[in-house]
Amino acid sequence: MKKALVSMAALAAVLFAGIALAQSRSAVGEVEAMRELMRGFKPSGQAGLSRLVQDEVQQFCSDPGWQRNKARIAAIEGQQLAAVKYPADGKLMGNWKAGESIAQSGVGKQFSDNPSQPSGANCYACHQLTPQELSFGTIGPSLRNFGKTRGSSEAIQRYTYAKIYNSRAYSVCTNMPRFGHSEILTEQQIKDVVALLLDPESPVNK
Amino acid sequence: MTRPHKPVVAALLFAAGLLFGTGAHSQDSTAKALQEYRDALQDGNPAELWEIKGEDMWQQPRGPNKVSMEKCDLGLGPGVVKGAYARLPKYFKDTDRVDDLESRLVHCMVSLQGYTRAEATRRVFGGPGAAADMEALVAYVSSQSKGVKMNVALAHPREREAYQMGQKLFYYRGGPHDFACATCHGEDNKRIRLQDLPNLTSKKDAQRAYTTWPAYRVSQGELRSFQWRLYDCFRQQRFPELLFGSDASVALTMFLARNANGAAFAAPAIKR
Amino acid sequence: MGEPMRIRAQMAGDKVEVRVLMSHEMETGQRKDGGGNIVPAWFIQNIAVMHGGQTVLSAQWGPAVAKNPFMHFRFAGGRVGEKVSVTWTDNRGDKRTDEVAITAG
Amino acid sequence: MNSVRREVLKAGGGVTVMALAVSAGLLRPEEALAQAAWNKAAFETRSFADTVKALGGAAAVENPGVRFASPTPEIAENGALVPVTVTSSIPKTESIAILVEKNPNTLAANFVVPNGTEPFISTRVKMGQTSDIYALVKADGRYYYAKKEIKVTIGGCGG
Repeated sequence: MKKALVSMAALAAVLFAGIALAQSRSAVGEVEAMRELMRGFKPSGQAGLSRLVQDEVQQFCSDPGWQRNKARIAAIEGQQLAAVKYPADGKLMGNWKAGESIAQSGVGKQFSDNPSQPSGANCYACHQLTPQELSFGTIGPSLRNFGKTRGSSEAIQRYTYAKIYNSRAYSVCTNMPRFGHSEILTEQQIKDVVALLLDPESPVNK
Repeated sequence: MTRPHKPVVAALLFAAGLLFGTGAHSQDSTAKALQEYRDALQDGNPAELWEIKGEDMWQQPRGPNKVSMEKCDLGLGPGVVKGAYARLPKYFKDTDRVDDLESRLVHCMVSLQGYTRAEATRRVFGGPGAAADMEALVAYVSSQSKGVKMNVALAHPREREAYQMGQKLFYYRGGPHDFACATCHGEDNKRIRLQDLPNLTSKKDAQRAYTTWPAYRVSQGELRSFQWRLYDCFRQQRFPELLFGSDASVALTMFLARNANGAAFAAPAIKR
Repeated sequence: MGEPMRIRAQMAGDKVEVRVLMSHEMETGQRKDGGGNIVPAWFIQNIAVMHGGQTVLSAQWGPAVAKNPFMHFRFAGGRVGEKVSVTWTDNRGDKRTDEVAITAG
Repeated sequence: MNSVRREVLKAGGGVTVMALAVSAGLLRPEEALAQAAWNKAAFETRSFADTVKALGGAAAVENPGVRFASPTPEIAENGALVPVTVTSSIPKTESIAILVEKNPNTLAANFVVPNGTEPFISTRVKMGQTSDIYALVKADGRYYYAKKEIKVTIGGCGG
């Protein structure tokens, strides 16, 4: 209980400090109200209250009018791209079969999930990929023939890796999670998903 | 559009008709068949089992004070149940807050029946073999608004504030996945896997979505309240746990309920 | 004991139209719980619907009848105000009877 | 339980004893029915033919007098809840059973339809996967059936 109070105070401080800089009084009031509202959540399983503390990008993209701020968009995308960590061994493509099972799995990071189990990427929730999987979502574009149409050059591999690692590097307020940046997937898992998309042997490209 | 060469999963063959379409005809017939399935469930919705249990619970003297809920004011005066759900959430003077149905029921269980808040909220969502009293009460009260037009007011300043905060929460991105409600519910004609997603920023979808909760969820065999709907959305959003009846939950409900104004309430419904 | 059933018995022409919803888990005995253990089978086995001392429908069920079972049928010879009762027993020996009066169509 | 009733049950629970008990007013009729032996063997069968046998028939023939009526869907969005409606126009229909070929056990339900009750039943079953379902009617001692495939997009027997 004490711990919860402390983290609540920390959360309040962060939320407040983050936005109070040079804002109008009414905006401060709004921040205050939002902070109050966040008391409506409690930590559960692996999901602590720190998850409610927004980073700069989340905060920017929570404003439905974000598209108007062209300068910020370019600046944030640049920052996000600069922070992408590529694999130290220089290899960007893993195993497409492992990538397929990662793409299928929707578990991970929910308070109901076992944190010792690896997270999935849940690609099929939003994207079409292989022709065999008919149960796919349409929130994101179809990735069918992703590698077939783009090839698998070093540049394409780097782009694909970075896009999965941090999609905001290319589209600041995309719906897609930042799988590397937010530590949802491991480096090896991202390589495997890159292979699912780019390997000529992958059913995505057949 | 591509055609599937070898649909390996026979069970999904027809569902696939929705996506690939072996022609407009098959698309239409699949959609029609699924609609027939959904229609077939309407007669004999197990939600009625929760409704009769909830009605009984409403009328029976319960709690340390051994009184019924029949003096509970859901906004239309003590004991008035008919049409009450279609006007909630609303501001209540006695609690000095905006309440939705569930938080109001907790208030009545505490103030009338003498339960502690902890007792009243001990089991708010049912699980296998253990239905929740709260969901039965919700089923009963909401069923008494069937056919009533949604009419949620923004008359009191606190109601307007709740709506605005609910709207902010709807667009609030957070957690490891950067998800907001709007991530999945902000555009027309989107699906997650094969599941259609309502665009809660459009009037038509918002109306249809809100007026069909609470619902009997076939996959869980449970009657699910709107509080449960929000709780489970935030779980999948990778947020911490939404507290039952919290200001956040009521504000978001206010935003969604108000956007459904004008549509006839049609729940408890049944959903796959 | 079980939870109350929802029974509707309504005149439709010269017949009585009966709809029954029962509250029951109808566990198949094949499902696993969160801990990976099989949940034992638990389901309604026998049903009897009575009117005026006569059986108007009886049934035997296995666990493949859906959770919170529903059935709908019609019988002749009933009148408004007369009682229709439904009784189920399950494989644990639990039992429940509920009764309603026939309503006008 | 009262002592008279206990004695009756002790006496064996056979059909004849039950019938006597009912006519003597010792048991309420629905109690007698609820005691009717559940046909364990029939509910453990794994094929259409075996179910027919376990129910006491030799064979069943397809007959247009047995029909799946609305609501019985072509596709079930969730196999946990599949509406099935059966009617029979065969004279002297005595019972209507519903069978799901690919379920772990074939027989789902068997309804006994006495005189005066319409040979019509609507209920809901579980289906683990896309499968043929059968409506099996017993009429004047013989067995007749209708068959229909129902496609299931989510199975209803898993966790």
